[in-house]
Amino acid sequence: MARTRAPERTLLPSDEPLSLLRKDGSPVDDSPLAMPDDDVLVELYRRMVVGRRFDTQATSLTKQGRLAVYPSSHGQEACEVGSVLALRPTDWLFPTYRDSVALVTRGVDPAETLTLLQGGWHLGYDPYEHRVGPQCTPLATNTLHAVGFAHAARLKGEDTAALVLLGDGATSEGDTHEALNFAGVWHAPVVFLVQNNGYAISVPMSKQNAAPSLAHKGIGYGVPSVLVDGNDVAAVYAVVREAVLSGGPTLIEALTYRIEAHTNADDATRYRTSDEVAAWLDRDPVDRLETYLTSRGLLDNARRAAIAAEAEEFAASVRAKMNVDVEPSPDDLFEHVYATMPRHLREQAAALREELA
Amino acid sequence: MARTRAPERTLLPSDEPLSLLRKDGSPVDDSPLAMPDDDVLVELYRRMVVGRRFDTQATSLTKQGRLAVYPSSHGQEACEVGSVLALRPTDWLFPTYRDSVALVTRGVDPAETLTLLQGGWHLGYDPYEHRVGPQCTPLATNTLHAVGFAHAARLKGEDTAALVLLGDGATSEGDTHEALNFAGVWHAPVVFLVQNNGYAISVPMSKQNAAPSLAHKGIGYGVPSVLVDGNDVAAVYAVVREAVLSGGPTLIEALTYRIEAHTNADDATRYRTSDEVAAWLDRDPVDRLETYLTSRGLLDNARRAAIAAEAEEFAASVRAKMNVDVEPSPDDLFEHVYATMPRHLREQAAALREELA
Amino acid sequence: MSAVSMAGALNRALADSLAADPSVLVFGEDVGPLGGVFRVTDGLAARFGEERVFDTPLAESGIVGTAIGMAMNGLRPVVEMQFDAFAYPAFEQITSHLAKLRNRTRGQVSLPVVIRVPYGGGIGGVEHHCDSSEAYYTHTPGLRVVTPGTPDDAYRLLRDSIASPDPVIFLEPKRRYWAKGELSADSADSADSVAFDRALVRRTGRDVTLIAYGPMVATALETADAAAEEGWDVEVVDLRSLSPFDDETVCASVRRTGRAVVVHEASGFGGYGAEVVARVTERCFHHLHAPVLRVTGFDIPYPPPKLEEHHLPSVDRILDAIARLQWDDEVVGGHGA
Amino acid sequence: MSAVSMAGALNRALADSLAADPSVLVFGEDVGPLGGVFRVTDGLAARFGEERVFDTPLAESGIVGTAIGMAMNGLRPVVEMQFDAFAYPAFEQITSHLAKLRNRTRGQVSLPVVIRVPYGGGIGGVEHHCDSSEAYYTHTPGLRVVTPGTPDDAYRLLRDSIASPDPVIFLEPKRRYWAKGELSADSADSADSVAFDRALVRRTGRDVTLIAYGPMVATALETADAAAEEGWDVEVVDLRSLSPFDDETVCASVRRTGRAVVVHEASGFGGYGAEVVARVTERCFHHLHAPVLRVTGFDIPYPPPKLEEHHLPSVDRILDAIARLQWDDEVVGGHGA
Ligand SMILES: Cc1ncc(C[n+]2csc(CCOP(=O)(O)OP(=O)(O)O)c2C)c(N)n1
Ligand SMILES: Cc1ncc(C[n+]2csc(CCOP(=O)(O)OP(=O)(O)O)c2C)c(N)n1
Ligand SMILES: [Mg+2]
Ligand SMILES: [Mg+2]
Repeated sequence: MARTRAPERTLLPSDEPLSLLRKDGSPVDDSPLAMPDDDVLVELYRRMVVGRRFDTQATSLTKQGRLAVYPSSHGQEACEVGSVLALRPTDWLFPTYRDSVALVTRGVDPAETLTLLQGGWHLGYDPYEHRVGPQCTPLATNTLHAVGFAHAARLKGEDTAALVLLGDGATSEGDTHEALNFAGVWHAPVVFLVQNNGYAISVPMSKQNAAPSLAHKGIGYGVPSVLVDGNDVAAVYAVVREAVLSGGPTLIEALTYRIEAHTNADDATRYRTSDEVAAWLDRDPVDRLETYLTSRGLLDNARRAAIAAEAEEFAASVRAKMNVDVEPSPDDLFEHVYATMPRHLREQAAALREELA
Repeated sequence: MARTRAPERTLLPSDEPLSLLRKDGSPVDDSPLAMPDDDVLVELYRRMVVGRRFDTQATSLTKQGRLAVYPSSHGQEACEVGSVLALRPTDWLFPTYRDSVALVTRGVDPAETLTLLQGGWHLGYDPYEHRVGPQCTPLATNTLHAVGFAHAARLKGEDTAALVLLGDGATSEGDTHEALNFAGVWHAPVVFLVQNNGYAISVPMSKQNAAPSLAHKGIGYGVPSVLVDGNDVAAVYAVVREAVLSGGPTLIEALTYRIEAHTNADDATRYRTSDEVAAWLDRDPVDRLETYLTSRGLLDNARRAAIAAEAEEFAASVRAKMNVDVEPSPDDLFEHVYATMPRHLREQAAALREELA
Repeated sequence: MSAVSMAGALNRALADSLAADPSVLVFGEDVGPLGGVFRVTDGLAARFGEERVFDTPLAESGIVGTAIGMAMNGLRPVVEMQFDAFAYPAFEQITSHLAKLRNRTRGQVSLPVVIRVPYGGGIGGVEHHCDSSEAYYTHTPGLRVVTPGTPDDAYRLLRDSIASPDPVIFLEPKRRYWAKGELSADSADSADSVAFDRALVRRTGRDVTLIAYGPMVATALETADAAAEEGWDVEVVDLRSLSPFDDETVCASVRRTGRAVVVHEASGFGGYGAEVVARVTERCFHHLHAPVLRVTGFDIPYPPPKLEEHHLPSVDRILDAIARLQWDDEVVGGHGA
Repeated sequence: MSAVSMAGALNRALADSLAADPSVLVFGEDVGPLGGVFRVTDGLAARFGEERVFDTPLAESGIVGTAIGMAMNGLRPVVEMQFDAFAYPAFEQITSHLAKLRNRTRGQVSLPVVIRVPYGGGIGGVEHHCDSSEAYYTHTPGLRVVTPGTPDDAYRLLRDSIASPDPVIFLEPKRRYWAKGELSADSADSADSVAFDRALVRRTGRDVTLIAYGPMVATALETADAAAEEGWDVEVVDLRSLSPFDDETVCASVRRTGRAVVVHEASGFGGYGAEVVARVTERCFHHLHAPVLRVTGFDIPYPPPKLEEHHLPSVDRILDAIARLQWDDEVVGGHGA
């Protein structure tokens, strides 16, 4: 019965979400978090503006039939951008379907990012190029990949943390539990960032979980937990940065909201009110930082305009790339099922080629 | 962000395990728990003595080849007996392979209890007779059955709680997480009793979980949690009773130890020391209550002898029953795969009958 | 009676079962107020209340595991897995408990649970949204596996499934959700359990039997039309119940025609069609003029939208298979070494 | 070289792989200090250290999911599922990720993971400890599924599996763990990857081909001996690699003999044998004197210890199947309608 007890204090989240910037863009006085450096703040702003433009561009592409489907992260840019910029180059990102903005922020080519959603292949980028795991569709399954990856880095003597993104709904899956537990036992350098946007498609938090907060799960695994304002990019950056540098696991719940429907195929009016959306528009992460930067004199009109222009240019390049029809080759169907194509697949590939000849 | 927060106080376990009886059998002065009534205490003692005798008898039967395998609960009688006696007749028990003593305490015929382990069929008793779910082998899977069962009772307007037994190892499975979460969201009347006996076969707690205690998992689901001395039957009875009457879910971690190997087929010397076992023998749940009852004048030599005799008689009846060869009929193989035997199974049954003719 | 889509027929079956039997419950992810991502449960929560039609936490093992517990306690849960591949987290509960508890308890515990699984491809869905997972379930004794090919069957088979004392994996061919058809006169008011585990000859023909199910029934019927133009008189058998399998109806057809092709979307290797070939060959060997052929998906993971047409069995590919049924050999006979 | 049990051969293969390649890891439930419940990993933690051979929390999805992450990061995990049915909680990770990630990433991510699964019955095990789950894996493209029938193959196939860039489901026939055999001379020092996906003719014969794998290889050889006494000259093919399937070796044998029986412990319906029957029949139809028959477990959940002998394929039951291969028809020929 003589088990060492980790102090509860450090494992439980704060009562109120940590933050650095208030809703109105004014700084929080007594935050336990360190405000990021000025240049980081400007960079966070720039990436959020570009990210949001990319996101609205992607949504437009669904309407033109250039994308099969698109899950927007409009409203969640503080999480998408703040967490990714907090990573070191050697760290890895394990994203979900909703995290296209995180990907482009990490440097993945936008066309490669959208390959999955455009329908050309299941993945468009090389995970090793930018250290980004494949965007994951089956919920919560990427949490285990992140833990295994980070533990392997440890075993190999490498200083690599893994950041895994997941939603509030995904926390209910058994895999999330197993991943947190393995991370706790192995003390693996993994940051679990739960973007709690209030809904799993149509299902609200009240039907998803009865805990005081999702961050309260951490203590059950000996994993330190943080509750953060997910629309405050400075705070998200600060907590993820600290978690990445901690050398062990951290569970972060970021309270945020998706402004768009689940995907372009969803009808959000069936399960939420426009008042609710309006209230969250009022907490916009981009506006908030913009106000702060402006008040601090870090952002003038010229700089703002330059960033807006950069975002437009980026969107235009996305449009251009996505308007080129890249048709995947039927040969691809068989090429990578195994390292070397077995005989039965060679036969099937040949039959298809003959059919198409 | 205006979520109601359940007060952390009631969701977190106490720092030290709750108890009513000290290791030496003396009562704890300032326990927050209510000591069970005298007659309950004597009954707890009687059932533990009988249960232990049953358990050693079962282990002997493996040596004689009358049982295929037996997982002993020697040392865990306070959990097995205390929790089951805390149930009301309308409540249900969802046990595991290790909980044969809980079953006989609930009134299941010992021969029917041992059918699984004897190899005659997968289950020997009618679950509806004593309200005992099938003993469950795949770990943690019964937690979900218990939650569904209890929620169904609620929907049907019945006052039924479900007690599900599981081990420390089983808490690592995804199903345990999903069950706690469903129970939290549904506020289902389910008592999760984790018998933390320190090992999952050979794997110690240190490799299983890094939390301050397993009971610290509850808060992540909004499920009130209790840490209890699992070798103190009075305390186990008290906390389970309270949980059963609460009308909602409770997670209880009971700290205990299995004195025998995992099963008769296991070699426990490979992963633990005899010193460790000796230390736990010193915390024996039966001795502890015996000392207390004797000191209180609730147990004299005559009563003790009568109970010992009853236990011997019970063991003799188990031996007698298990020495009768009950051979299952090959027809049973096909009879209950579906409600009505489909044609292909009728054909297969006929073929087997012909073969055996 | 007016034409209804398969999704509409399923919705009606759920509503009628909920209305007829207070022990029926419907739950899963997004099946409540949203009405399911395919709208199959549309309006049910409003009509029957959130005690009977409700959203759960996002956890498939949890959904199936709690459904098992509820069924042990006398209810009849009808649960939805949002897409085929998202049923896999529940595989343990399905395989080791749902399928086996009746047998384990010698019939004392009955588990009338229906698991609805929208399955198969052809809708331009991304990875994990288009699996054909029937072989995993049909190999598991204790489960019934059923799949409708028409709105009328969707209605009848779902009502039968909900009424069944056995657990049923109810596979809904999602690419046919929007295709319309008539409901037969009697189906609106009663579940006709005769239909439940019988295959159906959807079109009679003398030359060759096409064996299909679920999404491929329509494709098989289309093929039969096309084949008629080439002079082949094709019989189409819709299996409906994949497990148990209706040997009688299928073998009677193949014995009549002497040739057969099995069609499914799932990968061929170890697919359900292998069982059909093996059974039919064992039982009809001396009636066969040619080996029973399979037209199936390739032995690859389900492809991305832009390539799925190459993977899926098409009318042309089925016609090709028919053409390979050794029509010239007929007079030769014998299978010399 | 002295005789070694299959468990011993597997232990040696793990040790040799660990010694040869620092990226190899062994982990799972009780595989560390205990050495596994079947002692297959005995002594490895002590020899290679607990960084390379270790116990994990009790969670199969966690074990496979973290193995995937480790493999993405360049390691070669060899994990154990304690018993067949306890691999089911990992089904999603196996089916949707382990099998598909190479394809998903167009070959950029390689997952050299081996999942060792003690499978099958015949050891008096209680429910959930005796499943034959090969059909679930063989139907999943992207996985290799391998099973040894002898200690020598156990050694060679496991070394090949660990060396393979593809994920491998390595099925260990637990009832044969203790049967001894010789290791071939070269197997102690090198993994011979030629063996990896080829079936092996274990005994030649002219009259009929017995197709077996894993636990049934020994039973098939025994049957061949018994059949010889009845005048049948039986050829025994040990598949070894269930997926990919070695059409060449198997079909060559069947074309020679004109008759075949497939044997496995798993339930017949939708079982692996169905694929073998279907393939062989498609490819050898005109060489067949009789339908390819199956001798398998019944279509029931695995029975309790006292009844398992009735369920498992026996020498007698295989002999019966051989007897039903229409020996009298031989001269008749033709499959008239
Ligand atoms: C295992 C699994 N089950 C179901 C789904 C279908 N599905 C896709 S997204 C989604 C909701 C996810 O909600 P959340 O985790 O909160 O993430 P969000 O979409 O809000 O970012 C569901 C149910 C899935 N992708 N994977
Ligand atoms: C899903 C699953 N995985 C693995 C096993 C094999 N197994 C049986 S008992 C056991 C250890 C269980 O430990 P714990 O939960 O602490 O219970 P205890 O045996 O100590 O009572 C294991 C790994 C199993 N029964 N089910
Ligand atoms: Mg969400
Ligand atoms: Mg334990």
